[in-house]
Amino acid sequence: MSHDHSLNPETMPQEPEKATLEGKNKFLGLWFFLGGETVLFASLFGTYLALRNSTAGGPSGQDIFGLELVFLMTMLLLTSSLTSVYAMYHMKNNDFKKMHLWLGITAFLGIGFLACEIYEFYHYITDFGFTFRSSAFGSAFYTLVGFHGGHVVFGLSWLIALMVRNAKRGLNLYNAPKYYTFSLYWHFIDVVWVFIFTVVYLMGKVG
Amino acid sequence: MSIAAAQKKGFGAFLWDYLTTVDHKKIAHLYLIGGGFFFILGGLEAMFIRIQLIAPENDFISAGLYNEMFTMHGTTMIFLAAMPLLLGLMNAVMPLQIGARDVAFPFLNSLGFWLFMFGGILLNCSWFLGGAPDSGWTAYTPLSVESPTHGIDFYVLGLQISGAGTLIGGINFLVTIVTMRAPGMTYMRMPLFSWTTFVTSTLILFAFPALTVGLFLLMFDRMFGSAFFNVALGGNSVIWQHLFWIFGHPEVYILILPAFGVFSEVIPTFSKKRLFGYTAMVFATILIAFLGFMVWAHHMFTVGLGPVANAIFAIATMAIAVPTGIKIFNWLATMWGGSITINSAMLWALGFIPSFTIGGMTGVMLASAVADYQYHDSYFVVAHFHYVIVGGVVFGIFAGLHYWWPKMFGRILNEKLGKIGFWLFFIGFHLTFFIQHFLGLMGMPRRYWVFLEDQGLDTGNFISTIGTFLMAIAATIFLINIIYTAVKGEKPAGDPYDGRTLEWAIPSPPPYYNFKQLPLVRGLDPLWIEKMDGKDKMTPAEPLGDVHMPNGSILPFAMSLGFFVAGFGFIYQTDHQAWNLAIFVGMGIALGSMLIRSLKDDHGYHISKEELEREAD
Amino acid sequence: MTDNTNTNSFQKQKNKEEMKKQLITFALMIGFTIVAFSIVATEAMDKMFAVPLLLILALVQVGFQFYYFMHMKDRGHEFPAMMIYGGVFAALLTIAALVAIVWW
Amino acid sequence: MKGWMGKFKFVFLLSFLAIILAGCGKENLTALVPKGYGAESSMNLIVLSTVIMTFVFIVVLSVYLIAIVRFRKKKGQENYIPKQVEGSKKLETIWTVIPIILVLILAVPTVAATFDLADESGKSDHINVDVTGNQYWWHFSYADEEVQTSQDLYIPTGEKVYLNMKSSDVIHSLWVPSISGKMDVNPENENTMYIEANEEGVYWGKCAELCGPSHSLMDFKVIAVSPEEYEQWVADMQSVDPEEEPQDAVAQDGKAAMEANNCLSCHAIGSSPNAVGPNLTNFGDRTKIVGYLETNKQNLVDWLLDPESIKPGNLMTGKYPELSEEEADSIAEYLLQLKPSEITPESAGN
Ligand code: HEA
Ligand code: HEA
Ligand SMILES: [Cu+2]
Repeated sequence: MSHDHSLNPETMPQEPEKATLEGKNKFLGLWFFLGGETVLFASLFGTYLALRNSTAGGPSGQDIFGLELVFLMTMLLLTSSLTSVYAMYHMKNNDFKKMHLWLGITAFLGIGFLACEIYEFYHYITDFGFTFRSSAFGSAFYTLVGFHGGHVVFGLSWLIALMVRNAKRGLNLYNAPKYYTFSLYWHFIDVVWVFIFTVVYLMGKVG
Repeated sequence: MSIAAAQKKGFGAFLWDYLTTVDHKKIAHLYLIGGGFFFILGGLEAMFIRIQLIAPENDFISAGLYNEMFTMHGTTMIFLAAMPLLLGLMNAVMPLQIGARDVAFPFLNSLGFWLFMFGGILLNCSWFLGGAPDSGWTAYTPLSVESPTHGIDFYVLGLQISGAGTLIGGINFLVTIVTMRAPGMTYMRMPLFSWTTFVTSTLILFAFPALTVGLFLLMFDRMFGSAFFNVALGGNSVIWQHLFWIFGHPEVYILILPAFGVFSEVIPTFSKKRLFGYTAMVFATILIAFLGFMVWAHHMFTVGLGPVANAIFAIATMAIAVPTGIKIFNWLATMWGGSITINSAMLWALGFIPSFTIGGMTGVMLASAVADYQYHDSYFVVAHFHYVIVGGVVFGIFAGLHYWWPKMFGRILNEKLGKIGFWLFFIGFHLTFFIQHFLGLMGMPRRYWVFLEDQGLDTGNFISTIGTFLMAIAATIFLINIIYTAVKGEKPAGDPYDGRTLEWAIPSPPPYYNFKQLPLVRGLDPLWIEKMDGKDKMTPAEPLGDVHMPNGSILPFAMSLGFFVAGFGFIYQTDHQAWNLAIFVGMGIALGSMLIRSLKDDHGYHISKEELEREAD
Repeated sequence: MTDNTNTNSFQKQKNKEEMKKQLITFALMIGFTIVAFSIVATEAMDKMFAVPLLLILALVQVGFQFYYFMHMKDRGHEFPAMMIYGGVFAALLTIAALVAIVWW
Repeated sequence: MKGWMGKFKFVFLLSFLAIILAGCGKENLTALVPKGYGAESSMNLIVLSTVIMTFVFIVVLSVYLIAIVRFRKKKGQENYIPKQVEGSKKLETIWTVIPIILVLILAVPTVAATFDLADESGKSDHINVDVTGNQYWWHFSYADEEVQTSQDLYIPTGEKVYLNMKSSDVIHSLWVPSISGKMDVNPENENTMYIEANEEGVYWGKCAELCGPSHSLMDFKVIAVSPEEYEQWVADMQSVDPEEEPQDAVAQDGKAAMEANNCLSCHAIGSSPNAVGPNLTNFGDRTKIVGYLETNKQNLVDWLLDPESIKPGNLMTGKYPELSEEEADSIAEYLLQLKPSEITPESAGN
């Protein structure tokens, strides 16, 4: 392969993210990492499920969870998943501007999600006195949801760094895999959230 | 960097070279040095243990120190000695075996090593800072939550950091094997050591996250007042046990499978026969890994999980005897009808077979739940796992080191010293651990600082301690051998053992780009096939061309250093707010390095065709 | 990298079709989410039925994410699929252990 | 289960006997000479599995030795290249199937025994003892009989005794090798295990789960006496009057000193369930004091003056004012006189 990694509409490979060996490696590496993350979150979910009734006299999930906010958060995150799909669509069509536009929207939605989550925690702590130390349930709840939130923060930082770095240089075979792996990671965060809203909030509300 | 730069340099440059290297062969050296250092440390701890137990009611070391001793012995040996030594062998050999120029992520490879190293150093700093962890390598809660010194905090952060390194290493190997095999190297032509590397990496990928979570929970309980294991607030200490063993049992197969891989290389080579039942060996490896995830509760038979769980896990555990048996018998069948050369590498492999079989068999005995009510937490268990770990893993490491030493360092280890060392170690090993089966059954629990007088345990313990000294002498002889070899060792040809796999097709030690031209693989044991066709070299699969190489980088070192510093911050912030500063500084260094890495493009460099042509073969 | 200008417009077309599928996927996911939330919000269902149903809805939705959004259905995703299923296998064991056996 | 295993057992009992005769193992401690139901149950499986493993090992070792001897490279064979055998369906099937069969032979009785030992159906018809594990001592409470004791557990022979076990701090594990296998004593829930001793005797019990620096000193005894003696012991224990003044002056001083130093805020004498520290009702009858030291006055005085040097990390250190030599001496005198029952470890033939 030549040293020139740049990409123009004429010579665009079908899958720019996997066109180079480095790209293919990154692609697989991230997928494998997600396999490990599955177990990581499973351990957290398992811990949460084991401790979800251990409220030690403090508030239970049924007492405090409010569905409206969670619904809003879910919509934000699901939509951000779609917008990152759009971004990848434009990457395949080699339309860098549109790709960045959709990624920008993704970041925006992600930040919205995060803001809601921070508000939610704040609300539990101040209005219900429900903290990380209240009970085993509290510890497990904040740890599980917090780990997810941490992943969102990390994903956002990654995305912003990528966008800032590449704003002026456009798409090429060197950075295409980076964008693509980010999108995979972002979808995975969404996957985890689907289980969180189901297992923690909805099942918590049902009792 | 060009080839000319690889000439003799000053010590500073040499050190800088190793600090920044991303070459898998040099990283392998680093792993071997790091792992070897911790092996000696763990071995010395073992000697303290055994000296304390040489006589009843001995007071060579105090009760608290004894607990620290075996905790650190177990932790060090498993996480900081055995695993890194195996990762070292994998790094040195696997890319060569599959005909690759490097691993998939050279940068991450280096990061993995430095994280391990700094994690290990962090853990061992506890010795000098108020006390090492003292709740066993299993750190069962709530004992570990209540442990008053910072020891457990060092345990948590040390393992967290080095565990991250291991995980990175695992993913790296997986991707390397998937994408970077030489042309013609199908999965079913891959040497068994590469196969076991692959399967082991999968185990790492799925097992370590459970430990990560467990360590986080423990850390939160100890440092931030959460209540996972606090019974008063509804916590449950058995969660820790599950998380630990969901990791812990696969971990023991993470240790043994690469050793199986080593034997699957050594035995065919020195029997001059291809591995008997190759396909079965591959599937047995996968089956062991698969079953390995479904048996963890055999460490918890006495926890009170109830008869249903105990029965299920007992049967699942016993099932592992079957694929392991397939392996043992295939090795025997490989030797059968062969032409066996017994040198020191082969001796370790031959010593392994009966020793490991005993250990595996006592494993199956342990799996019989009701019998385990007697064995559990007694010296019978200690005997079992040293038989599999020392008789399997440590023997495997020694076999691998003797076998690949010429490939890695360009010198052949001295045979005479090798053989003396083997026999001393072998005798010492059985002397130390065989008697422990009976000690356990005679009523000696493990993790006992003293055993009492007049309980019939004196002779057994005495013999056991004597054996340890033989092992220590043997280990020292091996160290002498290394030094002797470095000074006077004989320089090997590329293929000193009439080898069968690709690593023997290139010079010893290999040039930093490994293969000038990627070889064309025509079957299992590719080099052997070519030799049988009367050629002494692999057929190249590509014309000579430019070779792309990654640049070295100090960032992995810096990043790991950052986490190391932050680790201290986390540990001591419970004492004083000011330590939060260390967290910020450390994380700043680490995240800053990450940012530099992602913002600065690094395209590597190329060795030109002309330069390659100038190089002799 | 055999493809170049000739296949380009064809490729674009294909991408577009793919995108349409993604949109349908998205609509379904939103639909499932709304169903899930309404089950709980309206308390329309007994706990016995609600919980399994919620879990099934979540699983299908996650399947969509993996297979459509993350392209696991496409060629060249054999290893990703294998590793995700490996992870799911270990994950299920872990969850089963912590849910069922901790409180034995 | 027992019937068909009997044959194996006989042969192997002989070999184990040989080992025991060779001085391996202290009676009443070793698991190799089972004296109770649980230990026998385990022993059956230990013997069965040993038989299987011996068989496997002999096969492996024979093939191994023959291979090394027969196929070692001989002089003049330097260039000999053996036939490159790929494998053999037949052989590989054999060494897959035979281990499966062997494993099944072990698995079936294992499962049977597991369910047998977990059987709690007759629990309410038998003696129940609530066991509490503490750093580093054991408390035994006979709830129905309203008897409290620590360190020495009295049980009748030939009868199931259900132990309902819970920990007050970290995890412990109760193990009396010659009568029964072990079970963990957890802080968050109660574990139940039954033990049954076949013969009278004093059996050594140990803590088998790491619980801190003095884990290895957390010994206790199970004292199995005849059912009649057991009844007698219970009656004697029930009739203890904690207020009773001792006979001699020194002991009276000791009692007063204990009151003065608040010893009884942690320890109880009599049937009070207060068990922050070990119950002292029958202290004078204990086989050992603090778990492992010979019962004599000197040892007890040493303990009272400096417990830390005797059991590192114990929870009594620092909980009471420093005692003078005389105080310690008189307390020791008093405690060693607490012998409420005729039934002592000696009654169990010790
Ligand atoms: C390399 C490490 C390693 C390996 C390979 C193994 C292998 C096995 N282990 Fe071991 N084990 C440990 C390391 C290892 N173990 C450690 C470290 C602990 C203690 C941890 C702690 O508590 O600190 C432990 C503890 C442990 C326990 C818990 C004991 C207790 O705490 O009470 C059990 C119980 O079932 C067990 C079982 C087994 C079994 C069945 C195997 C099997 O994989 C063995 C299979 C092999 C064979 C059986 C031999 C070859 C087969 C044949 C020749 C075929 C024919 C054989 C038959 C039909 C039997 N192990
Ligand atoms: C890879 C794993 C591994 C290895 C290799 C070993 C190796 C050894 N181990 Fe152990 N061990 C464990 C893993 C391992 N161990 C674990 C996990 C535990 C459980 C811990 C716990 O309960 O939490 C344990 C526990 C354990 C115990 C039980 C402690 C107790 O329960 O109270 C004992 C006691 O005999 C013991 C002994 C030994 C001995 C004698 C060796 C020997 O084989 C060591 C031989 C090596 C040497 C002796 C090296 C000496 C080197 C030199 C002397 C070089 C000279 C130095 C210079 C020139 C500078 N180990
Ligand atoms: Cu295990």
